[in-house]
Amino acid sequence: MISAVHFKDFKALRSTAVRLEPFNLLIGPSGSGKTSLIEALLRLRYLAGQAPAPGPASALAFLNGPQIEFHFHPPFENVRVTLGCQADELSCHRLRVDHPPGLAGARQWAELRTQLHGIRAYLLDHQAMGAPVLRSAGTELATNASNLAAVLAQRAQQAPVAFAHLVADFCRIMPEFSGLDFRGVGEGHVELRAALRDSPEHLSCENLSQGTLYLLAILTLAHDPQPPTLLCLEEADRGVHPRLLREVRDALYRLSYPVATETTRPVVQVIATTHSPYLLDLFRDHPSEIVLAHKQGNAATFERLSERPDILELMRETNLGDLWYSGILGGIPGD
Amino acid sequence: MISAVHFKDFKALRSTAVRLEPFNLLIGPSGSGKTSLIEALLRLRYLAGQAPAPGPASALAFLNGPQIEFHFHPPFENVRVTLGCQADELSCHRLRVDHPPGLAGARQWAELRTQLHGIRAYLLDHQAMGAPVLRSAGTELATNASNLAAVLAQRAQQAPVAFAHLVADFCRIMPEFSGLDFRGVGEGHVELRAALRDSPEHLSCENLSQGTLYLLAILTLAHDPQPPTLLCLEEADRGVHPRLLREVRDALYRLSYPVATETTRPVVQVIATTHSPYLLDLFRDHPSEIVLAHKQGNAATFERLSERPDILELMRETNLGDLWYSGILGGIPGD
Amino acid sequence: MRAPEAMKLALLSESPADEAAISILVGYVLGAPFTRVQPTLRARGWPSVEQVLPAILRHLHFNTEADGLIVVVDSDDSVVHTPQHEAPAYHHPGCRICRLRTVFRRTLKNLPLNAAHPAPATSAHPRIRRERVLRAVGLAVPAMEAWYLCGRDTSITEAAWTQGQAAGRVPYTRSELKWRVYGTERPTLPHEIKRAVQEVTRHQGDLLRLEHDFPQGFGSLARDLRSWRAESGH
Amino acid sequence: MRAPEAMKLALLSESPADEAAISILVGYVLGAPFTRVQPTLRARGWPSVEQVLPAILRHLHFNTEADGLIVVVDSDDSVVHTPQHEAPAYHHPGCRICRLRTVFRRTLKNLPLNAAHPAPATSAHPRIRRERVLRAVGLAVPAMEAWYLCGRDTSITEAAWTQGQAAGRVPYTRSELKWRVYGTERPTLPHEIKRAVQEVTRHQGDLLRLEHDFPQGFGSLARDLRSWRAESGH
Repeated sequence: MISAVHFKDFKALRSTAVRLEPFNLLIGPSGSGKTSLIEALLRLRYLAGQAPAPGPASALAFLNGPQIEFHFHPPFENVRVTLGCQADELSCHRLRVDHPPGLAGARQWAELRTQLHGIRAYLLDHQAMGAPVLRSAGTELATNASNLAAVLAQRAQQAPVAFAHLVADFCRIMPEFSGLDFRGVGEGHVELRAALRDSPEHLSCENLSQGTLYLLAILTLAHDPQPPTLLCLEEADRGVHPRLLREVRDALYRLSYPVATETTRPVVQVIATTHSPYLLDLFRDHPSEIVLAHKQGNAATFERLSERPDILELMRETNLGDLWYSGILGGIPGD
Repeated sequence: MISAVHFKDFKALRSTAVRLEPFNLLIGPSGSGKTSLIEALLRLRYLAGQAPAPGPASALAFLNGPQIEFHFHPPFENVRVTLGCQADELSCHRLRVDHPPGLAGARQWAELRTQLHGIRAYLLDHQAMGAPVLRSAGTELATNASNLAAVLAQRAQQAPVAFAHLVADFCRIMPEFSGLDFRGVGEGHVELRAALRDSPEHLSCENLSQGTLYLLAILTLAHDPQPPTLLCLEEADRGVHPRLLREVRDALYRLSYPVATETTRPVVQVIATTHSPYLLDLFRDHPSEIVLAHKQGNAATFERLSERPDILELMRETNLGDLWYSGILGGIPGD
Repeated sequence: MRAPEAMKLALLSESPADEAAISILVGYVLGAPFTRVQPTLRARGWPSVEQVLPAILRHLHFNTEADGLIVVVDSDDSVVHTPQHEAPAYHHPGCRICRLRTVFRRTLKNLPLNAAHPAPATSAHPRIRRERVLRAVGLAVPAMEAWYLCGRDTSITEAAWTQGQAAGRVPYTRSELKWRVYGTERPTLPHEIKRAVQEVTRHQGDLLRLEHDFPQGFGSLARDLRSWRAESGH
Repeated sequence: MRAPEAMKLALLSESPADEAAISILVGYVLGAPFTRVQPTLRARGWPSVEQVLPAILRHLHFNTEADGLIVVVDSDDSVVHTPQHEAPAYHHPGCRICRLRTVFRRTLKNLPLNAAHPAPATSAHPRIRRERVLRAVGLAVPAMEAWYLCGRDTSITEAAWTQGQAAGRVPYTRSELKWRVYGTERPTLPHEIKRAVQEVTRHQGDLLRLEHDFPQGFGSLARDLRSWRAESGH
């Protein structure tokens, strides 16, 4: 959906741009703009949802402060959306839309707005996932996945095939379990439970280990029958054993490259962040999917790993994670 | 303080024991008992705080279900505390204390109880840390560090030297900052801000990057003038760039080995968990500080890395993290 | 007379999919069932294979009953093993087979031989019936997917690859091989395993083709494994 | 006549503390100020040094103006370099200096020489005044802390260590050295840097002692660096 984002004076992102692929893994030190990119996308979603669709002529006299410009993939390649604010404002709250003239242009923007409404960002929190939750809270996974039990309970009823795929995937990765089920608890709440394979026991959600919950939440996103249009996942490796990072990668690829899993699902653009060199390793075959966030002093810039002409040579005898750690790729804290 | 914990039928910990050092790093797959150990310690704290101190003769007829037995370092080496419950109970709520007879024994237990009251466990959450917080909430860092701003504001006033050390450490590790300050916000709330070095700007807490907040919370624990007696930190590497993991290690060592930092502070026993091979690497010189949690089917056991007689040989030409990943140390998910 | 015990083998690879395929091929070469030593060995990628191998060999030697260790890696863009590399004392620093063999040789040389007549087993010291952990090293040129396509596409061979390397224009890329095998460059692990098993199972009972098309990378592996049969009397 | 430009050097080590100490010692040997190429290079530990070195050399060669790369690693329990290792074409597989030199040689051999009269600089192609990145390799036996104690404790020398190794009883452990230098086995990074700088600064103006007590590990480094002065005309 989004082909590129250009930043001017937005927090540490003074003057930089990032081209976006279907899948993007962001790495870099603290304060290098990884989270700022995600914030910008959420702001875009919010403002695009608020604004009445302006005609091409309505381009309001634009502000002098921070600006973030969004470019889009076909069929929206002729639409530009710019967020802006005055230098002393805390967050952008102006939106400028440039689209082709006439009814066709207006229709394009209307359609794009619908898509922008589907942007979602997640930062999973296993503590939030552990508790029973109101059954009615299950329409869409919350930002921290706190309503995981309700979402899965609803999916089990309304999309049993998608749910069955999720359960099969979960039990394959965590072979100690043989299934998931749900138990009603006081006042319309629902609790998620996992059945142990070699025992009649069930583990309630609060007794599931952290790693199990993180994986379950990621699979819930990956098998969503009505996924977002663009999904951001911060700290994608959170709580996951290094040997299971491949499963995290696969689950996210499932969203960006649906053909890979032989299903007919819409493409979801994914932006994930990580600090794990072992997760980074797994993108060796696709350096174009890695975005390095560099920081010089208080200013940050983005660079796509594939923009380095020598990257294939550099990777010859070294893991990508160790190469990053060595410093020659950038994306490391300053001294 | 605690020298060993023995488990019988407690969740996945069917029959295993773990000896505890001043510092302990736990690694292992999901469901291998890392979090169960921390839960057991928190339960010990709670029940030791509740129970009236029983005399040695009061040993109640003990239960047949799960049991967790705690052993202690001198001067409490003759005290044993056992948690127990019936097989169908969800968590342990019986406490048995065996201590030497007479007044001296009772005094020992009373003193130990005070120490057990100082057990704390943390799982940091940068989202919780970002918001302004009630200034009066600052006595002790909350489990997820949500009251970070209040704790630091109070420390700046009541323990200015300790606060100055913390700030110096923070600005050394994150050289883009030159200091911390506080701003009162509506209705008795306080907001933490960090001053940028090369700019008159301040970043408010909600604008600090995730990694910066995690590091700040860890430094807040490490420089606590009145630290816990035992501190558990789950996912110690959370949000931290691999090149800064050494700082996380140093901060935690500061608690367990106060001499290392030339201060006169009480020893804090530390139990940290991680999935980061790069953090593990940093304990190469101290294999006795690593505890591997192994999982076979639904049963889990603990093993200290130094109990492997060949560990020094195995580490000769390999990073500890890659050795763990290879599988020969155990502590990996089953197939 | 009792049937001989199944051999106990360990396998080091970069992914569970490679492992599944190699395990099947090893069974075909040995012509006999074997058991796998636990836990599963894994390396982060080629550079780590070489790095962890000494520790793995030491571990297998002292702490397990493993009779042999099988290591198969992708060649990627590295130098492909040739018959010239087999000359005594020859070692090509760019060839991964040469490098792995060197690590085996150096590491095993420094480990004590087990007695020919082992002591009875105790729980601490498993009964070990071999003197040394046996070696089997293979090289997938340029990647395991080339082996999976063997018999389907005659243009995919070690010779085609090495000639391409020499000419400075490789005949196919790793990505292309992945497309051919998986229908995508980003297969999920189960899909990768399923396809790997499907394809290598075609070679059951007849490894000639694979050995003909991949004489060095697969051939070395097969020759190492066959030498075990002789040594172990299986 | 303009004063010659300061050399531009890159330094690969395992920690910022090592880096601080080595940087000072390099200045003493060169007898001239130099500038450091950014960003800071770092390896995860010995096994990674060898692994990332080719990529680092390539990067320095093509993308930076670095005149030379300095690599210093701890020997730990590995074989210590000896004058015998200096024989032409000799390579001891257990010696980290031999191994690092081999990586330098192999990697640099495969990189094109820069023209003797470099083209004017552009932003994409920095003006590069050297043909190849120069090599300086050192080995701290058994760890940097031994260098820090040089001149304070005459029993801590390369010879004492290698004799101990040969006899199967090393004269001191890494932990003991750490205790001696830092007063703890678990120094914080600032404390480690402070002590490292304090100790190596003692050698200012007189490196003879360090070179005498650590003739291979430090001596190799110093000899490499002195050869640069000759080559670069500084």
